[in-house]
Amino acid sequence: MKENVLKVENVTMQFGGVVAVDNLNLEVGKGEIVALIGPNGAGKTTAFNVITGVYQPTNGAVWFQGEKIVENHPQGKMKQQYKGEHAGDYAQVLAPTPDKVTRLGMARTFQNIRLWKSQTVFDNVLIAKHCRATSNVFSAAFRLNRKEEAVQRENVLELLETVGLADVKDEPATSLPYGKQRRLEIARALAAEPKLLLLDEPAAGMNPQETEELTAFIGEIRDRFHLTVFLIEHHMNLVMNISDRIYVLDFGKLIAQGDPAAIQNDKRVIDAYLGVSEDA
Amino acid sequence: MQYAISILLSGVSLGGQYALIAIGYTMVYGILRLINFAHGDVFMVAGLMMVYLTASLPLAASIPLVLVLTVLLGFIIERAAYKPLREAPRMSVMISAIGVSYLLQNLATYVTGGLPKMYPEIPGISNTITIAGVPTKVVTVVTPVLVLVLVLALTQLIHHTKVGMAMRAVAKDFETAQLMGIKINAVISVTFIIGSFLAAVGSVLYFTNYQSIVPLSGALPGLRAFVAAVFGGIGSIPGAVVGAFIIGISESVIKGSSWSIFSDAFTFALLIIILVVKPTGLFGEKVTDKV
Amino acid sequence: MKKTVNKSAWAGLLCAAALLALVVILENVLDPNKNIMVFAALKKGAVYALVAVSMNLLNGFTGLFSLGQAGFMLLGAYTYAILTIPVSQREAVYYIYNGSAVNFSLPELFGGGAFGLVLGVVLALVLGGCVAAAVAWLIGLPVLRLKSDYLAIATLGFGEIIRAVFQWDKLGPVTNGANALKNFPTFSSFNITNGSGETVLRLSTFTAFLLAGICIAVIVLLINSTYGRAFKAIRDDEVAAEAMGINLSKHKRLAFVISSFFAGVGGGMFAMFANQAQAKTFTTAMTYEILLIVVIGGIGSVSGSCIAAFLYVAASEWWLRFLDAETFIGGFKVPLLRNGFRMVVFSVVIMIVVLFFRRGIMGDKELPDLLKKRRKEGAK
Amino acid sequence: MRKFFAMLLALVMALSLAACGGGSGDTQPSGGSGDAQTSGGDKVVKIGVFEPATGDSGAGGKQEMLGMQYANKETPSVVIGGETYSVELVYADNASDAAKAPTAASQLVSQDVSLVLGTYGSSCAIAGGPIFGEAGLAAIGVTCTNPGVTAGNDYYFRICFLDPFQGTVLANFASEKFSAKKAYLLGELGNDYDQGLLNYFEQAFDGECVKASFPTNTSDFSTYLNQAMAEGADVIFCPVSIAYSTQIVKLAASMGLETPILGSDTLDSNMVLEAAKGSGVKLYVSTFYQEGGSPEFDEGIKAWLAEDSTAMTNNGGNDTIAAVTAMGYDAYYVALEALKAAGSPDKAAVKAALPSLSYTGVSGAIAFDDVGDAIRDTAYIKTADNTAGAWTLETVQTVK
Repeated sequence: MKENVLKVENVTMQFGGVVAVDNLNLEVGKGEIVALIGPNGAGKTTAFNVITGVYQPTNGAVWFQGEKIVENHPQGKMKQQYKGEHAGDYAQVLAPTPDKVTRLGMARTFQNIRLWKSQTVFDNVLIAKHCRATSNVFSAAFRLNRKEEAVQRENVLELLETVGLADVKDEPATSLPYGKQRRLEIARALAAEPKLLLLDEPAAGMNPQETEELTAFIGEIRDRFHLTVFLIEHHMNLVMNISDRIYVLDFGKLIAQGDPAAIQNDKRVIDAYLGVSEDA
Repeated sequence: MQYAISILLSGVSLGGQYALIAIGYTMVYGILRLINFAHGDVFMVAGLMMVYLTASLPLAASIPLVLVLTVLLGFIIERAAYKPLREAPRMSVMISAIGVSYLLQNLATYVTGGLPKMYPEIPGISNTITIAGVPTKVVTVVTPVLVLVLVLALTQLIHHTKVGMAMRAVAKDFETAQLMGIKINAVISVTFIIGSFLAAVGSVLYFTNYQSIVPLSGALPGLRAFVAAVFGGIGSIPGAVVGAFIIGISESVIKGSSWSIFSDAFTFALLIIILVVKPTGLFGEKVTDKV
Repeated sequence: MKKTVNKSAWAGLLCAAALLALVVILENVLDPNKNIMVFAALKKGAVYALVAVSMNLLNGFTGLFSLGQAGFMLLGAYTYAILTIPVSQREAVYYIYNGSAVNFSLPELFGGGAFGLVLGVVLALVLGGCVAAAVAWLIGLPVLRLKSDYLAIATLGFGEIIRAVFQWDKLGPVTNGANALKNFPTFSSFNITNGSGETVLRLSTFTAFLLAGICIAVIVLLINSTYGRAFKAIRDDEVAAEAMGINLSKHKRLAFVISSFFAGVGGGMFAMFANQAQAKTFTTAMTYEILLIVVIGGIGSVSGSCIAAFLYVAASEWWLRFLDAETFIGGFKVPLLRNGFRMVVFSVVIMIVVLFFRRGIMGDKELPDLLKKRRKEGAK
Repeated sequence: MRKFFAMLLALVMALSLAACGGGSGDTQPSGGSGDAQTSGGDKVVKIGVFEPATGDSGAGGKQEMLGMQYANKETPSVVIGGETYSVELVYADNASDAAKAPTAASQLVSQDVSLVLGTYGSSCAIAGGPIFGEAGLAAIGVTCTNPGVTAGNDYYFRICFLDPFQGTVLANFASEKFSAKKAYLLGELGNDYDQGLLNYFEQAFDGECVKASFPTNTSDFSTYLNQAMAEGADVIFCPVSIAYSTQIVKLAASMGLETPILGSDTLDSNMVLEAAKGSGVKLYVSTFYQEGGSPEFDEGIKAWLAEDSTAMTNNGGNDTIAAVTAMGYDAYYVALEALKAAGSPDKAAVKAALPSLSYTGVSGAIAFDDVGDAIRDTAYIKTADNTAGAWTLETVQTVK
């Protein structure tokens, strides 16, 4: 395997008595497209939220580009309540806020599209550039950062052209059709100049044709921006088509991992999905 | 010693009166997530109505009439100023509440001509009695008892009736409750009716103690009662009552000390500390944001 | 693209200059006594416009519902007043405390005269803003973690606390306790007089407009900068903003501090308008007034706030005043008209706006947006 | 539609700017209550009434206006420079709010009044003062007792005594009458009137003072009164506005408080009297005028009050004459004197005539010193007769 970009190590996320993610271990290698799948409520989005700093895990650590960015161990009341493993392995508390994680080089999209509704397409992407801006508030207000601003605008325009949204750049973001909104959310994440792109159900609610387009699109941007992609998805076509490797979660636990072919034939995976009608 | 008792007495009675207002705040907030800024002014209007009604009617008729009219006022305010904004952002509703408060105050100024009005004496509770050597009004003793009775009745209503169940459901999850066929608007109206009723009762007790009413009379007790509601954990009725007594007594104690100018500042400082340390108040439920 | 931005910036500047020129001309051409209401309303409107825009920056553009504006205005007003009362007047102003603990006056430090006045006043206003900003920074540490209405009530509480502190007797030598601070330079101090004391050039309204205009321009620049965009992102979706690398606490604090800074400057200007500074003026009611202006103008619209500020001031204190007077038409006494009726009518108007014109005068659009659209439609 | 609305509003604004002069002249409030005797050809001289009709001081402001209105009814015209002018009172409500005072003052300036009377409540006077000063319009303070009103403002005069004087008078009275050694001082937080008086009282009082302040809009005074009792105060001094004083007195009455309550001119109101009626409260107030000082005036105004129900309501529903009403009455005549002396309704002439003016009104002789303050050395102290519900004169106190 190539050098890994993301490593999740013994992560357990427990809400009160409910264990949402149970001792999760996974790795995403540089340049890979890795999928995280599992039935509804398996803890996929929770895992994403732990990785991106939205939740602080109850126990475990997350490494990004060889650096430990998140770490925690059960504390306070949780000490008694804790049901997971490896409780004693971690001593440090590292809890970056999501914005910090993003600035480290990780950007995500959301399961339920979260665009900035009052902004235009262009501004949605431009705002994501803010985290890369170096100007302070004075130089920004008094336009001393003109150069930087101009470069940003140019980059955004380029980016919009790449993702095929340049023609609607001045439309309000919410006026776009659903598929384009998804695309815009990805473009916005790209504007934050990530190394690792996390996509939370990018094809949710899309028809087969849109899904196909999206599959091609993800591959395209991976190559163009030299990205690593980690995604959650229910559309098996998409997953099987583009993933290099797949992790399968059920009830918070990792039940299988491997390349698409292996996963497709894995007994546990089939069991986990049995009875759950997926539209794949 | 006498002094300490007198402070405690006035604190307890004040706390009881705040509690009656605070319940209105806390119930409305629990259901609509709205700080009903006009609630304190409804309380003031109830007092004014009493003044004007007793001028022409016997007391036995005017007290029930005041209760009914206040309830009606609360109901109308909700229908006119909050219901149209049900789908609007929370800020709009809050601003509407501020607007209603402004309107009620200005209306009161207009009607009274800006002159302070004297609350009528209510036989029985206006009389002076002596407790442990401290002269005080009967109302001081009646208040906490009445508050307890009303709160018990209210808890019974909320836990053992259909309306109460609907109210709890709406407070828990507005949308789902609606989907389950609960008539949201009816529930909200009931909430406002109960809140206004308690405010009216509170106003009778409060103004019997502090007899002069000006258009701004409701603002400060209203704000303090709201702080009490937050302090106790907004949405929780026992919380509001406990919070109100704590606020009432501490206010009374501070006013009796040499720091009296900071009595309001203290109330708010307490609020801020509570919000920062335990944002959900003493009895509030924890809410987590969903991403 | 770039060019049009420049062009509209120039157009805006030109409009502002024209407006200022108009104000100067009107103030000097019109009879100052007959039309004093116009200029009083304009001055107060300018001050309220600035404060409303500063509140809009927070409530409308960053989505933080704060009700502490009056408290920050108080800080600005007091700082301004304390720093600019002439030394010779201090004894009279602080008569209860036998003089002030602060024994200098900025305009005099700069050598008095017109130059000292301008520099001293501007510096005092800026310092007033800085004091407000510094306090906002401190308050923001605990309070900005709170959500929507909790934040509102906490900031409202802070306003009340600040007021109580400034009225505290023990601070009397600095704050003059409960007494008003007065005799400091006001807008009228900027009228130019000749040797015999006659006013030759009236610049008082111009000064108010210029100061408010500069501040509002800075706020607009900020709103249109990358930081302003980040604020709007926080308003629209906090979670998404954070996920896109916007540090929530830093940006919220930034917005809070900047808004408070301008509220402080606005407070100083309010003192200049009111000829005195007294803690009891800066009540919650004042915050509500400003909030209503923001709402009437449109949450998230700077030009809306400005227009609404002038309308609000003019309507509540000038146009509707006739409603307060008992009026006879012929022998017929017009019913309802008496003291207090003005405010009743006024609050009814406000309720109508809040309920039926929920988005206010401008919604979240700006004046140039509307003009542009009109032009576009015309072109079609 | 909304755009149209916005445009319309912008247009209205622009128009109002252009047509500014027109709007302000439209309002023609009549003097008094329906007694306008202005006949067509008469010349009119306007006197501005800068008083609060609403807000905390609304009650006091209204009583002060009553005096002016009655005087205006009594003497509706004045001969200035050989010509008869009818006098019109022009009102502007400053709402007891220093933030609204400047625009209210501007309103009067714009209506071309010859001089201004008022206001009840010193902070509004301080806020409005510079506006009058700038317009070259003289103002006569009727009952604003704060030294800051006239100090540093050449255009503000006043016909009442000042806070330092009043504070001293009451402190002396407390010592002399009750041999008080300990006083409990209660005032509204942030109200310069209250706090100023408390300070002067403290300075002049020979004994211990316990000071307390209550926040604005307080309606619960029981802790304060209890504190006063616990402290063993010999007197309670509470120079607070009418709204609060009625509550304090009412509460004291119901508590059966035996400690005497001292008040300033604000407490000299029949609403306070009403609150004390039938109780054992010992209430003493210092004031400008005591009923009976001028029987003719008393009778006249009582008859007027009986006739005019609005005026009666504004007086608190009975016909006890407040000192501020007498002061308002005197202020009106001082204004007429000033107009006569000036020989013209021109405001500059009126201003020039004021400093040397002297007039003897129902409240005593009035003349101005160089600051513009009234030269007075007498205050009336009266006490509430709680069975009759009337004020009786206790003593006349002078300070050198």
